[in-house]
Amino acid sequence: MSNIIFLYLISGLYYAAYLFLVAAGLTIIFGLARVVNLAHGALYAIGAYVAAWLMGLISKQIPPPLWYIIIIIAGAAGAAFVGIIIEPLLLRRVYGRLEEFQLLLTFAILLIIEDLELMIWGPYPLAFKEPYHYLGAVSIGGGLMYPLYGFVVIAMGWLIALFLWFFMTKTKLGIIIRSAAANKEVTAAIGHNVKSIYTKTFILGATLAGIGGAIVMPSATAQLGLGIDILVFAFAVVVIGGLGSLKGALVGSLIVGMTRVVGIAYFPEIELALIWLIAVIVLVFRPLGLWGRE
Amino acid sequence: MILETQNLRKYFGEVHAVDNVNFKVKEEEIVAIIGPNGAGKTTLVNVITGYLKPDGGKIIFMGKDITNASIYERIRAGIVRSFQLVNIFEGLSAFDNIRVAINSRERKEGKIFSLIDRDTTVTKEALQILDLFGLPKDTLARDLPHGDRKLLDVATAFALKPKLLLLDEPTSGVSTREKNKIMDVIIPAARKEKVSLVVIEHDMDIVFNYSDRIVVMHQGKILFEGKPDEVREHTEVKRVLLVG
Amino acid sequence: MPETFSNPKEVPPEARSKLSRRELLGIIGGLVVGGAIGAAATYVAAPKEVVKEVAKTVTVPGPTVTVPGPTVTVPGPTVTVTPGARPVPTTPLKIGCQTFMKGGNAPLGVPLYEGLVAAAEEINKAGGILGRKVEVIVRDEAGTDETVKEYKRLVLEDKIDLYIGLISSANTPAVAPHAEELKCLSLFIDGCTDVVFDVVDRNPVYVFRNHFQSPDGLINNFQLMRLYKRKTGKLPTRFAYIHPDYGYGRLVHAHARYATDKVMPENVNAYEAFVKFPGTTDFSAYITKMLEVKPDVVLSSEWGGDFKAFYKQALGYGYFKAIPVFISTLSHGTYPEFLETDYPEGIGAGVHANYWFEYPLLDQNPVNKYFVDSYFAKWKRYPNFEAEGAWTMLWAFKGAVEEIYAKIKGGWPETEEIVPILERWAMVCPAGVWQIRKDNHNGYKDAISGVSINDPKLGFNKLTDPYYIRVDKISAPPRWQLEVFDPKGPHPTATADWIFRTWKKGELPDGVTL
Amino acid sequence: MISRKGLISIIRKYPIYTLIIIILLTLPIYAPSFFVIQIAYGLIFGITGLAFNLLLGYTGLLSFGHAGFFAFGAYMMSLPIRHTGIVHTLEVYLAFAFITSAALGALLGLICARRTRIFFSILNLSFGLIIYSFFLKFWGFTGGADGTHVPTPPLLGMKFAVDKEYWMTHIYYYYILAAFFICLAIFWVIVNSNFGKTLQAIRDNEIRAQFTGIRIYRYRHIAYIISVAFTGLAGCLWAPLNGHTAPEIAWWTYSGDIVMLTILGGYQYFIGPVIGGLVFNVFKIYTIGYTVYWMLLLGIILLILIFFIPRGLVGLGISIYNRLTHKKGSSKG
Repeated sequence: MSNIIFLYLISGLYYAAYLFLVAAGLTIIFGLARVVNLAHGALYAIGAYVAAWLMGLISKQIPPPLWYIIIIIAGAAGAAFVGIIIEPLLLRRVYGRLEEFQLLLTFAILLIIEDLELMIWGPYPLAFKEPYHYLGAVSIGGGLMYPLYGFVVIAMGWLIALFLWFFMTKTKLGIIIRSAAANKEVTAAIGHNVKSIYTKTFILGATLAGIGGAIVMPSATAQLGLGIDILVFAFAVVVIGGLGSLKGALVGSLIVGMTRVVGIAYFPEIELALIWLIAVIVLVFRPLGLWGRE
Repeated sequence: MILETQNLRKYFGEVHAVDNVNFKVKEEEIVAIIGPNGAGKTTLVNVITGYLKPDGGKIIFMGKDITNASIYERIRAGIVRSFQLVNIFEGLSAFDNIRVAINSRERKEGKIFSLIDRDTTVTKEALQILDLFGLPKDTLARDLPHGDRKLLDVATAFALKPKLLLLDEPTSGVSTREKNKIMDVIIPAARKEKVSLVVIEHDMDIVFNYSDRIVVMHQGKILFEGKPDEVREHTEVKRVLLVG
Repeated sequence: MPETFSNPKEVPPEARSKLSRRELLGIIGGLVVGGAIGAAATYVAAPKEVVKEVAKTVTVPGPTVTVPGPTVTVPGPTVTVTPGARPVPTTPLKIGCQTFMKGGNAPLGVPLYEGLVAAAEEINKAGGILGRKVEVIVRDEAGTDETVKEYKRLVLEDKIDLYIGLISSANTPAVAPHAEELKCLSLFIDGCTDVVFDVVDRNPVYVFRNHFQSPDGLINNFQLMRLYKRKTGKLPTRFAYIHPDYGYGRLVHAHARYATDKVMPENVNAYEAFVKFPGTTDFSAYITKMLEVKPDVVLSSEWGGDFKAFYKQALGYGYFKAIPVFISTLSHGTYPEFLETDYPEGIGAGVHANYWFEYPLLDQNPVNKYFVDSYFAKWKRYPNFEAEGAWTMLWAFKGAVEEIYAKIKGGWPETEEIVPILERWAMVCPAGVWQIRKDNHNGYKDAISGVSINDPKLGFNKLTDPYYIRVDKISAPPRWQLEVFDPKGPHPTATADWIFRTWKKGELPDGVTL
Repeated sequence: MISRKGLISIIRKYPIYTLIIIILLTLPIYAPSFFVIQIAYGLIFGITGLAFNLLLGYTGLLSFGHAGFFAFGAYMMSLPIRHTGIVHTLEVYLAFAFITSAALGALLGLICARRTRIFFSILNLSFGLIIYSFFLKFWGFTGGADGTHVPTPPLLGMKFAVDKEYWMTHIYYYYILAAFFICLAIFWVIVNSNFGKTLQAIRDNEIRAQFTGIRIYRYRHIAYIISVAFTGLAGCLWAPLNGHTAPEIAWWTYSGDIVMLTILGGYQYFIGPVIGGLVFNVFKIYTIGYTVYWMLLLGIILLILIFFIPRGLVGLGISIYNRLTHKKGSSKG
C-alpha cells in the first residue's frame, strides 16, 4: 500500500512543480509592478508550443540527453522573447493606471497570443514523440512503475525554487528587484533605472512560465486553451500563498497539487471546486494569503 | 467640560507617543495644541477620534466614557475631525461632499429610493455651508486649489454639526495670507454654531491670534497649558519650541 | 448625464450639465412609458390561439430496401433535370456546417468538414443536385452557447438550405430543439448521445443523425471482455473507467454499466473518473488511482489531444503492462495519422463503433474504395468515421431529393417532402449497409471494434482483427423510446431501459458472442 | 406627469438617447430577425453591465466572477423546469432567480464586502469558478457539461401559439425591452439616490467616509447584494432567449467579457455599460462568424480601447458631441 501513497505523493509533487513555475512568475511580477498578469498563462502556452514545435523538428538529429536541455532553453527563449516585446510596448504604459485597465490589457494580450498560436502552429495539438519514454520508468515495488522523467520535472521545480531564492537574496539584480518591489521611489532615488528593472523582472517571470510549459510538454500535448486553463490554477496558488511572496508560491503550489490528487482519488465529484474552496477559506482568514503583503 | 482624558496612554514600542495625558476642553472653547514634531499631537487626536485604540486611560465626552466606542458611535456623539493630509471625496463636487455629510448626519445616507436632488432641505443647507466656507458649487473636489481642498475637508466635518471639532493642521501647506483667510472662516463659523475646537497648529501667529487656550505637548506629555499670553512668556515652552 | 469618477489620476470629465427635476421625471417617465407601449403593442399584435397550418406530410410509396442483401448503389450519374411546375432555383444550395476546427478536438472535427467538402466537390463535378451547385459554409463548433447562437445565425441570416454537422454530445441536445422550431433540415453527423431522440426531441421532423451512441459503449465493453477472455481464459470481474465529463463520456459509462451488471452480475466497479474535457493535460493522479485499484479491464472514452496526453503519461507509468486490457471507444476515431506508433499494440481499438477506413475491405465494397481513394487524393490523409458520416449524409440527401423530384415531377422539393424519403432511406455507404429508421431518425449500421497494431509503412497505429455485432442486437428495437421508455424514469436512454427489461442476468444477449 | 413642453425640452436636450429609444422600440419591424435577437442579447448584457457597474463604477470594486452569478440566475430557471417538468410563466422564475441571487449575494457579500481592489477581484473569481464546477460536476442534478434545455415559457401567463422565430423577434424582444427599461429606471434611481452618492463617497475615500459616520461595509454589502441580484435576474432573462443553459457561461473568460463590455461602453458613465453591452454582443457574434481569429480581433479592439479611448464609447461620443455643438468652446478629454 505504501508505494501507492508514494505514487500519489509524487504525482502531487509533479503537478506542483510546473504549477510553481507559473505561479512564481505571476507573483514576482505582481510583487514588483502590482500588475495581475492574465497574459502569464499565454507565456506558459508559448513555452509549451515552442518546445513541442522545436522537438518535432530536430528530435531526430540531436543525441537524446541533449533533448531535455534543448526543451528548457526553447521554452524559456520563446516566452522571454514574447516578454521582451509586450512589457516595454504595452505593460509599461499601464503601470500607473487603474487596476481595471491593467487587468483588461493583460486579458487582451492573452486573447491575442491564443490566436497567434493558432496562426503559427495550426489547429491541431502538437506532441513530442520519444523523450518522455527515453528515460524509461523505474519500478517502485508492487509491480508499479514511475517514469523517471517525472523526477526530472520535480527536480527542475525545486532547482528553480532554489535558484530563485539564491537570485533574490544573493545577486545584485535580485536585491534591486526586491527593493523596487518594497519601494519604487527610493530605489529610483539611489540611481537605479526602475524601468529596466521592470522589464528584467517581467522577462524573469516570463522565462519561468516558459520553462514550466516546456518541461511538461514531453508528457502532454500543446493545444489551444492551455494558457487559459493553467492560469486559474496558478491564481489559486498565488492567492493561497500570498501575492508577491515566492515562499507563498512554493507552499501554495504544494497545497493545490496535493489537494488535486486527494480530490481525484477520494472526492471525484468536487475535485475542481475543492481548490477554489481552499482559496476562499484562506482569503477569509488571511486576506493577504499566507505570506502576502499589501 | 465637554471632553476630558484621564491619564491617556498610547505607546508604539518604547516610544510613548501619548504618556498619561489629562487633556480637557470646555464648551465653545478653542484650544490650540502646539509642540515640536513627534510630540504626540496627532496621536492624541487619533486616539480621541477613535482612529487608534489607546493602551490605557479613559476618555470622557460629555460625561460618557467613550474610550472603546467605535468611530461611528463617536461621530454620532458629536466628535468629528479633519485630516492633515486632505481626505475628501475626490470624484464628487464640493456640493456633493457636503450633501453626503449632511445625509450621514440625518441618518438618511442609506436611502435607496429617495433621489438626492429632490431633497430641498439638504440642498439648501449644503448651499449655506458652501457660502459660509466660500467654496464653489460644481467644480469637482480634485480640481479645487489646495486652499479650497483644506477648507472643504473642514466644511465636510463641519456639516456633521459636531459638538467637538478636531482639526489637524488645517492651514498647513498654504501661504500665510491664505492661512488667515482659512482661520477667518473657521473660527467665526465655530463660534456661531457653538462648536468647541481643538486645533493642531505650528504657525505661532495663528495660535496666538485665534485660540482661547493653548496646550503645549512635548514627548507625549503636556508640558504647560494656559492663556496665549501666559504661554508666550513661559521660558520652558520657549526652550522646547526653539530647540524642539 | 452626471458623470462619476473612480480615481483622481484619470482625466477629469467636462463640467456636467445640471439636470433639473422636470427633465429627470421626463426621462424616467419616457423610459417606462416606452416599455409599456412596446409590451402592449406585442400583446395586441401577437395572434394567440391560432395554430399555424403545418404542411401536410407527403406519403410516397417508395421501394423498401431489404437490408441484409446489399444492393450496391455506387454514386452514379445524376438524374436529368426536367423543368416541372415549380422551377428548380439556380442559386447554389447553401449547406451550413459546424464542427471543431481548432484546439484539442480538431483531430476529430476537421475531417468532418473535409468529408463534406469531398462529397460536395464530387457532386458539383457531376452537375450538382438537380443542377444546383453545392456550397459549404463552415463555422467553428465552440462552446454550447456559441454553437446555439451560430446555428441560429446560419439559419436566419445566412439562410442555409441544409445543415450538416456537429461533433459534441453537448451541442446536439442544445441545437435539436432550435432546428425543429426554426424548421431547418439538420443532418447531425455525430453528437451521438441517444438523449437527443430519446428525451429532447422525441418526435423528430427536421432533424436526422448519421449514427447514435449506445452501440458504441456496448460493443467496446464486450470487446474488453472478449480480449480479456482471449488473454486469460476467463471473464473479467474488476472494471475501472475514465471518461471525459460530458454527455458522451457519461452515456458510454451508463450503457457499459447496464450491460456489465446484466451479463456479469458479480462484477466490481472498482473506480470511475469523469475528467474535465477538453483541457486536462495532467492524468498522473488518475493513472495512479487506477493502478491502485488493480482492475482487470479499463473502459475509457477519452479522445483527441487530451487522450494523447493520457496515453503518453500512462506509458511512462507502465500502465498498459499493469492493466491486462484497456480500450478507449474513440482511440482510433481521430484522423488515423494522429495516433502515432508509440501507442501500445494488442489492446482494444475503438472507432466510435462506426468506421475504420480499411474495413469493409476495399475490394469487397466499391463505395468504400471510391471514397477512400477520392478523399486521400484531395486531403492527403485517410478519412475517419466523421468524414465518412458527412460524405454519406450528403449523398443520402442528394439521393432523397432526386427520388422525390422524380415522383412529384418538377420543382425543388419542400423540406417536408424530403423528410419522408429520408425517413426510410437505406444505402450501401463506405462503412457498409446504412439505414435511417423512421421513428427516431437515427442512422443504423453494424458496430465495429478491433485491436490496435502499429503499421510502420503507414506510420501510425491502426485497427486490425475487426469484431462486428449487428446493430439491432445492441440497441433498442423500433418505437421502444416512444412506447416503453419513460424519459422521466430512472434509465438515461431507451437502450439502457431495453437492456434493463429484456436482457437476462448472467447471460450474453443473443447475437453477441465473445 | 410630464407636460408636452417638458417632453419636447427633453428630446431637444438628449436627442441621441431619444433616437436610440425610438429605434429600439421599432426594431423588429425593419431589422433582420437574427440582428433583433442579438440586440435582445445586448439588452440583457446591458442589464448585467449596469448591475456590474454599480460595483465597479460607483463603489470602486472590480469583480471577476459575475459570469458565475449570471449563470446562477439562468440555472434558477432551467433546474426547476428540468426536475419538475412544469413550465410556469416567466415571472415566477424571474422572481425566484432574483430572490435566490440576492440571497447568494448576501451570503458571499459577508466574505468579500470587507475586501477591496485585487483581493475583491480574485475572491469573486473563486466564487465564479466554484459555481462553474458545481454546475459542471453534479451531472445528475444539473446535466453537467451538456447543460439543460429551456423550453419557451408563457409570458404574463399567456402562451403564444407562434413559431419560435416570431416569438423571439417580436414577443420576447419587447418583453426584454420592457424589463430593460424597468431595470434602467431602477438603476437610475439607485445611482442618483442618497445611497448612490454614499457609494461614490466610499469609493473615493474610505477613511473620510468612515469619519463622516458612514458604515462602509454595510453599504458595500448592500451594493453587492443588489449587483448580484440583478445579474441573476439578467441570467434568468437570458435563459429562455438562449434556449439552453450550460456551465461554461460561468467560466471566468465570460466574466472577462462582462468587464470588457462595461469598460468598452465607459464605466465612468451611467449609460456606459448599456451601450457597451449592445455593441460588444453584436461585435463578438459577427467576428466569430467571419473569422476563426476572432479572439485576436477582440484583443486588438481592447488595446485601442485602453490606450486611445479610456473613457469608452460614451466618453468618446460625448467629447465628439461637445466638439460639434460647442465649436468655439475648448473641450477636454
